[in-house]
Amino acid sequence: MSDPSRSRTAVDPEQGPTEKPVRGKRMAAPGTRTSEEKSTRRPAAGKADTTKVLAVPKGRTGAARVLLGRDAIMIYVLVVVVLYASIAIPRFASPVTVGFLLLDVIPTLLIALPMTLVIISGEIDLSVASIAGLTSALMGVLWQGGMPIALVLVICVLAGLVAGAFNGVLIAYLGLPSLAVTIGTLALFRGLALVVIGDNAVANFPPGLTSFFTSKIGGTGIPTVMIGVVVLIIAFAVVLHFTPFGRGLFALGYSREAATFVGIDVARSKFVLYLATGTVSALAGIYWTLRYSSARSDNASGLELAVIAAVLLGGVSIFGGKGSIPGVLAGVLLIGTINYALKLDRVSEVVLIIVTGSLLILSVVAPNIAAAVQRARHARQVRAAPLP
Amino acid sequence: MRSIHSGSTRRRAAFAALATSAALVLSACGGGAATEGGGGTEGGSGSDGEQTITFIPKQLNNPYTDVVLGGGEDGATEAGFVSSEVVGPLDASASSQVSFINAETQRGTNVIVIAANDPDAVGPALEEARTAGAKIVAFDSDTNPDYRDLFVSQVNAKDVALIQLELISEQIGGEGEIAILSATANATNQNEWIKFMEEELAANPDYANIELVAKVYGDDDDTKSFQEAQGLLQAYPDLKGIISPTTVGIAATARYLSTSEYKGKVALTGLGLPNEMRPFVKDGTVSEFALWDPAQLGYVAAFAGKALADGSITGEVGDSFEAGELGEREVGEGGIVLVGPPTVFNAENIDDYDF
Amino acid sequence: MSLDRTVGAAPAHPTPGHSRPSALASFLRLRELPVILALVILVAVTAALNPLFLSEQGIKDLLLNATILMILAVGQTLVIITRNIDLSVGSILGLVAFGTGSIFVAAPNLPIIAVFVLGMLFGAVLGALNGLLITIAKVPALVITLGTLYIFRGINNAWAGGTQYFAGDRPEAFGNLSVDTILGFPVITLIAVVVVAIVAVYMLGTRPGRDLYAIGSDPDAARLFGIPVTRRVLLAFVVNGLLAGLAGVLYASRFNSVGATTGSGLELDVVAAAVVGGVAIFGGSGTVVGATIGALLLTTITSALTALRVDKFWQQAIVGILILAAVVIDRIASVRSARKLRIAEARNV
Amino acid sequence: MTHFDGGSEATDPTAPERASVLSLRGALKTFGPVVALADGTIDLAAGEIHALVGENGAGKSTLVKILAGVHQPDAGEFLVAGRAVSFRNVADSKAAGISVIYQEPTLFPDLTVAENIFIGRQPKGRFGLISRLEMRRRAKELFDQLGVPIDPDRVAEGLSIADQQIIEIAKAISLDARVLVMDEPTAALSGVEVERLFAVARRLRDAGSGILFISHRFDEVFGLCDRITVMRDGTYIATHETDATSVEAIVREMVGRDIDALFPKTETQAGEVVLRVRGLTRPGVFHDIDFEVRAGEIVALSGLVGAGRTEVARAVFGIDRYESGTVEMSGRPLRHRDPRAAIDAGIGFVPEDRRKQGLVMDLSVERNTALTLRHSLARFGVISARAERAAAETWGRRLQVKAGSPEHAVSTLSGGNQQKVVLAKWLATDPKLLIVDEPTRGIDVGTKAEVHRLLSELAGRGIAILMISSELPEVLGMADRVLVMREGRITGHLDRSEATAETVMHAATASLESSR
Repeated sequence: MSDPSRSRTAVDPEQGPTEKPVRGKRMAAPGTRTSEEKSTRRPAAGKADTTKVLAVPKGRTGAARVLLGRDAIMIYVLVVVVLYASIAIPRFASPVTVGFLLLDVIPTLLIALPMTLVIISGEIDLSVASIAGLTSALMGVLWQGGMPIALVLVICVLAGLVAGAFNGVLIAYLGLPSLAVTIGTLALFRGLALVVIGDNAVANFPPGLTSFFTSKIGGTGIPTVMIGVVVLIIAFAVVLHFTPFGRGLFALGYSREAATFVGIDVARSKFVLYLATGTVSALAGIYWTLRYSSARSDNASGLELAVIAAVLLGGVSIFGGKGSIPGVLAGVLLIGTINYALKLDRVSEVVLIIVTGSLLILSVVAPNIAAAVQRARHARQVRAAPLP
Repeated sequence: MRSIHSGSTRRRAAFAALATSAALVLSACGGGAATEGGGGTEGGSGSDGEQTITFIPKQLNNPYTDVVLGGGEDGATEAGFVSSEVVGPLDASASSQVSFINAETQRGTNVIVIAANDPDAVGPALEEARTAGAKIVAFDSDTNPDYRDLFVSQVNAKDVALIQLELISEQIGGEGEIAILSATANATNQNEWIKFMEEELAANPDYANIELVAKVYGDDDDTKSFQEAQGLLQAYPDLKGIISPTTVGIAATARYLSTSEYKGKVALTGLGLPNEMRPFVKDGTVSEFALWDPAQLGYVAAFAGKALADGSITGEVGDSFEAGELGEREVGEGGIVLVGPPTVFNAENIDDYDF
Repeated sequence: MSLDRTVGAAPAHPTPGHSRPSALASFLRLRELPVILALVILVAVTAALNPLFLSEQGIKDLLLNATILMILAVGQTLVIITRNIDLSVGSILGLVAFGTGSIFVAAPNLPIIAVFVLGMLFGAVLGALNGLLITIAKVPALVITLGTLYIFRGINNAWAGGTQYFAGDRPEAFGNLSVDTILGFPVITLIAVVVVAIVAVYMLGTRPGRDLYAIGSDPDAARLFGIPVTRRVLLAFVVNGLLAGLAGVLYASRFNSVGATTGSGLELDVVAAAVVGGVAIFGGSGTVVGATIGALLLTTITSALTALRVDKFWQQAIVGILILAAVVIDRIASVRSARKLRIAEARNV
Repeated sequence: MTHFDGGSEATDPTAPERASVLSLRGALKTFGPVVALADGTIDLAAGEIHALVGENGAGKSTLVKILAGVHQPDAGEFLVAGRAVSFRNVADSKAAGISVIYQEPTLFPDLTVAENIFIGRQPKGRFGLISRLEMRRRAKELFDQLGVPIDPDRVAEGLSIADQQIIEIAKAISLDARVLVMDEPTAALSGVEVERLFAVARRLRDAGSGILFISHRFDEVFGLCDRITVMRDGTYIATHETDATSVEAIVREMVGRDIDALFPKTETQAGEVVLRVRGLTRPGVFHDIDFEVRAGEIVALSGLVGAGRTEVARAVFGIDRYESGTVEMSGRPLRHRDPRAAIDAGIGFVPEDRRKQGLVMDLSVERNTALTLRHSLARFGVISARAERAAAETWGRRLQVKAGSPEHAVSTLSGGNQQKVVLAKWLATDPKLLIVDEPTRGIDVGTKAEVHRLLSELAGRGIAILMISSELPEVLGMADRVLVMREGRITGHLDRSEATAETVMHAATASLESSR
């Protein structure tokens, strides 16, 4: 989905908003990325008077940046929703909620982490849920075949790695469009899951292990496995936001060509990302299998769209280049919270579907509307002010 | 919200828009809760007379399920539950019922009646619900026996299997190839019936000339069942009959047969809803099929739940309880409560039934 | 630089004028060639092993199975060619199918043709909703239609609840559309073929049709060029909705029940059919005929595997491999033509 | 390669009163608070080639877009063939007979050449459907008329820029355009291609079209155009008959001041060999490339566009592959296809396309600057935002980058400042060798001089510089040595003393002329 020729011509103050045609095919996700959209970026303020030589350290760093940035919107929305649910829905504000809610969102949460990186780099992976399903199927068959559980787990993670590598080779090294490839592997991996386990379900996993996956840390209600999940979250956040590799991903998402020129190995970066989605999807598959103590070929099916919805809701741009782990975390938890709150309130799942869809649309439409309002206001000001 | 909205930057405006909408959406949902959810608030105590029951079917929006739940609602009211609810997923996947069980556990529901999509996947969640004091009644499709107090079964599994075999044998004249088109491959009840059918085919000399050539699964999905039926007929040109022990499967197969050259040539029987099967019986595609009264299933399950919650039974073999107008029921081997014998429907009697 | 499709990428001098390609050569260059070959081979092999596969009933079933996916793939192709995507088609189909059932129950005597018109209009309205959100709010189609996928499905669930309408609720003549044949072709398949033909001619032989290709090829240039991009993209979505509506009505004709979950999960099959049929996922090239054949191939595989008694568990995996093969073949073709070009230009310098 | 004979060179600049085909007066265009065009004025006569010159940001592009119907002026008078017009969109402009050819033509890569010419007005045949045969025939006719062998049936994808421009011109001819606007058409063309383009332009002029020609290259402006209009800061300055003015006068009007030293190259002593390239070959692209660059030396890689200059540089830097040969930095062989290794070995690369290759336009100034430093800034693999900012500011200050804030996206900067950011990010790596590809393309005269001064200063500090440039004066003014490439081979190796316009051009084109 990234393309060397894709650089977004934005506003050049000396030339006005350039609508110079960008040549060639931008392999952005299907969608109309129009010149209007580009010009939603605010025109730079008048040139000679406000620009200055970079000198005074100005601007925000660290926490302030996170809390004031665009990504923060979702965090605030999440806080509002949690507060509202705690007040309006009886029993919502309890550790029990935390436990059940987290158990429900862990698979989405896990896969959303590498998915965030993939989408920021300008690609997409639709095969994640199928990889989880394949892992689950494999786990069932191997365990039933009498293999020690530790070995089963290792093989399953390796299987995820291999599945990811398969995607990675096709996309990163053969340069095929990720949307098409992963639609293919979505079917392929799910198909392989069926081939592996067929119609069977395997349930008799070691009780110690399955109960560990639903156990809670003391009275907090927080599932024990969250410890591992948190470690992963921190790892992905650090990688994305504070490492050279992460920096490279943002650059890659904006402009593949420019990324190449600063020594970013585009193919290898993407390959690594697909390894990560494969591996983490395998972890999600293992979690799914053990939490529900049921290994089946259809486990986690359809999860890919839920993950992508949550990631986009978390402020990641489908075109790549924009997004953050805290935002995505908020996006995942937001959907999870609404989901659980509605269930607790016995509101039909129908409502949940509609809410999810509406939020998704709103999360992309709202900034554009806000920008349009902004532009209109600007235009009024300009017209009102006497021209130089 | 106001103060945020008064901010002038674009990003704040965007945030406000999102936050407002999210709040609106939620208040809409909350509104719904305020009207009907009141019962839930006080229903958690579980003390005498204040008991609540919740049905969790395999999936919502399924006609068969609706009939079952209709009986359940009636039973719950008659049995004296203060509130009876139906919650459930829109898709019949193994894991989708779990968070509903969790939410009900947290609400303190006294009796959870469940038709399990997967006998094991719901296990840990049901365990937790029991720990929290809920009684678990499985109906329609059993869970692993460890996780429930009772299973209210349609009928004796073996009876269901045998009656379907009898019907098909009669329709194909006692010999030839037959196939089974089932629901999902993991469906507990269907698999049990199929097992009994296979055993009976092997053991009963009356069926010596009948050969079961294939088992396929339509996943209780109309389209998929339709295509599976089609594939069966193509792959097995000598096929004489199909047994479909699931309401979706038999209807879809009947639809395919009635629209193809196989109509009248290939026999079809199984378990179906009279309302769904009526046109196919009338046009001759299907001559006879069977089913129990699904409403009774829900009805008995509600009374069983009540008896459990009251502590009048524990689910032991030999326990018995009063099931309203259906009279006394006894808990049998394996904690199973039987509802009643299946009815055979044909052109003569089908108009007498409306479900 | 593997994805570099920039027009100006080649540091080239004018290429020598090629002589007019022969009919054979242009046939061999067809993007649809691989999928046609695959279909022919598949049918031939299957028929050789199981003659019943090409019996009258067998062919009828093959065509009937493909009909609905074919119509959806045609609509999807229009949208994909403009560099968009519509993931909500399955939900649109479901809503219209249930709507069709409801119409027949509410007004049993309504002429069938009126039901078709209503269903297609309903679909067109839903498609227009997608199109308007995308073109006016200027938001990526993937996100919007993922959203409406959920919303439309939610509405379907809320509307239908546990209600399902069965074949018996509809007039026999309506159901017979997917039973009766003309010259061995089922009526609804003929409807699909007519649709494909009309859309194919439109895409190939009219200016608005060509505009769609131009838009997908380079949306910014198209706008700069004065092509009414917004209107054309909206048109593509409306037509896609209309066709999904038609598919919904036909679904109600062919299958037994319509309800809350009708058509769920179809969207990826539809996109897969288009991709297998040689439609470039990022717009600008591909034909509706290709997508139609792609749809036919995908549904035929399912039937063929069953007819061959191949373990049905392999079906999905094989579909996946097909999609990947289509993408790889497309890539190889474009790499080869690029290499030929480079060599030609190197000689020419 | 078809070669036009130059068309009629003998235009009569003193020809009396030509009929005005297009006249724009006092056009105003604002974008939010930015005034892009304060007084857009141009008067184009039938049968003339009229140059529009001005520094970047002078408002030329905005003016062109008003003519094209892309932008609507907020105020001003706009006449076409004497009638007042107001274009709502591009289609209106086209209908009025105005064709615009952009620097990078706007063809649709997936459509055929013929369809690209006729899109939106394809000839119709039976049943009101498009007739492909007719379309192909007409396209062929146009190309025959222009004397270029382009296959109308091939898809536009992969065509050279020159061919794309020819197709745009064919389109303009088929539209019977009265006005042809060419926005920096030669920026990406080689000498031969430029000549061919000019020949076509002259022919159209002689046929009575009015041609507006926008260029930064004075030799072209003076060689081709009949009149010159100068703009500065969004405002019309003056229009001159070409014969009655001079380069110096025009430059003065453009800049509003005199520029003393355009190419302030100071003599330096060449040091150790930094870069050594031996036998570098990629069949069909470049062959047996041998050269070296020493510390403190500026080596220009000259030649026509398409001669393989950029390709060689990209191969050296590891962006593109090569089949055989070696690249050594400071005596150590450099890994093939590994830009990271090249950067680690001390190479910096300022690419030709600032927007697509040099910068990540939506990323902030500081992130862009620190992008090359991302590995060295990391401690235990983690980057500190503070260190990143510090580095960005150090270099931003040193290069006098003018930006609102280091957090602003580079897309908000002017072209010249953007180029400075590109330079800053490479200088921040403390390179031993800096490859600069068309370092002053598309930036204004003032910044251009600044860049030249900077390059010279860097060389003075001992950095080896490999410069690719299509501007002969830049090559001759800046380089210590000139390597000339032709058809993928080095055909000339000239010292500063030997390098003249003639020797360089000869090496660049000799065989092209003789082989025909």
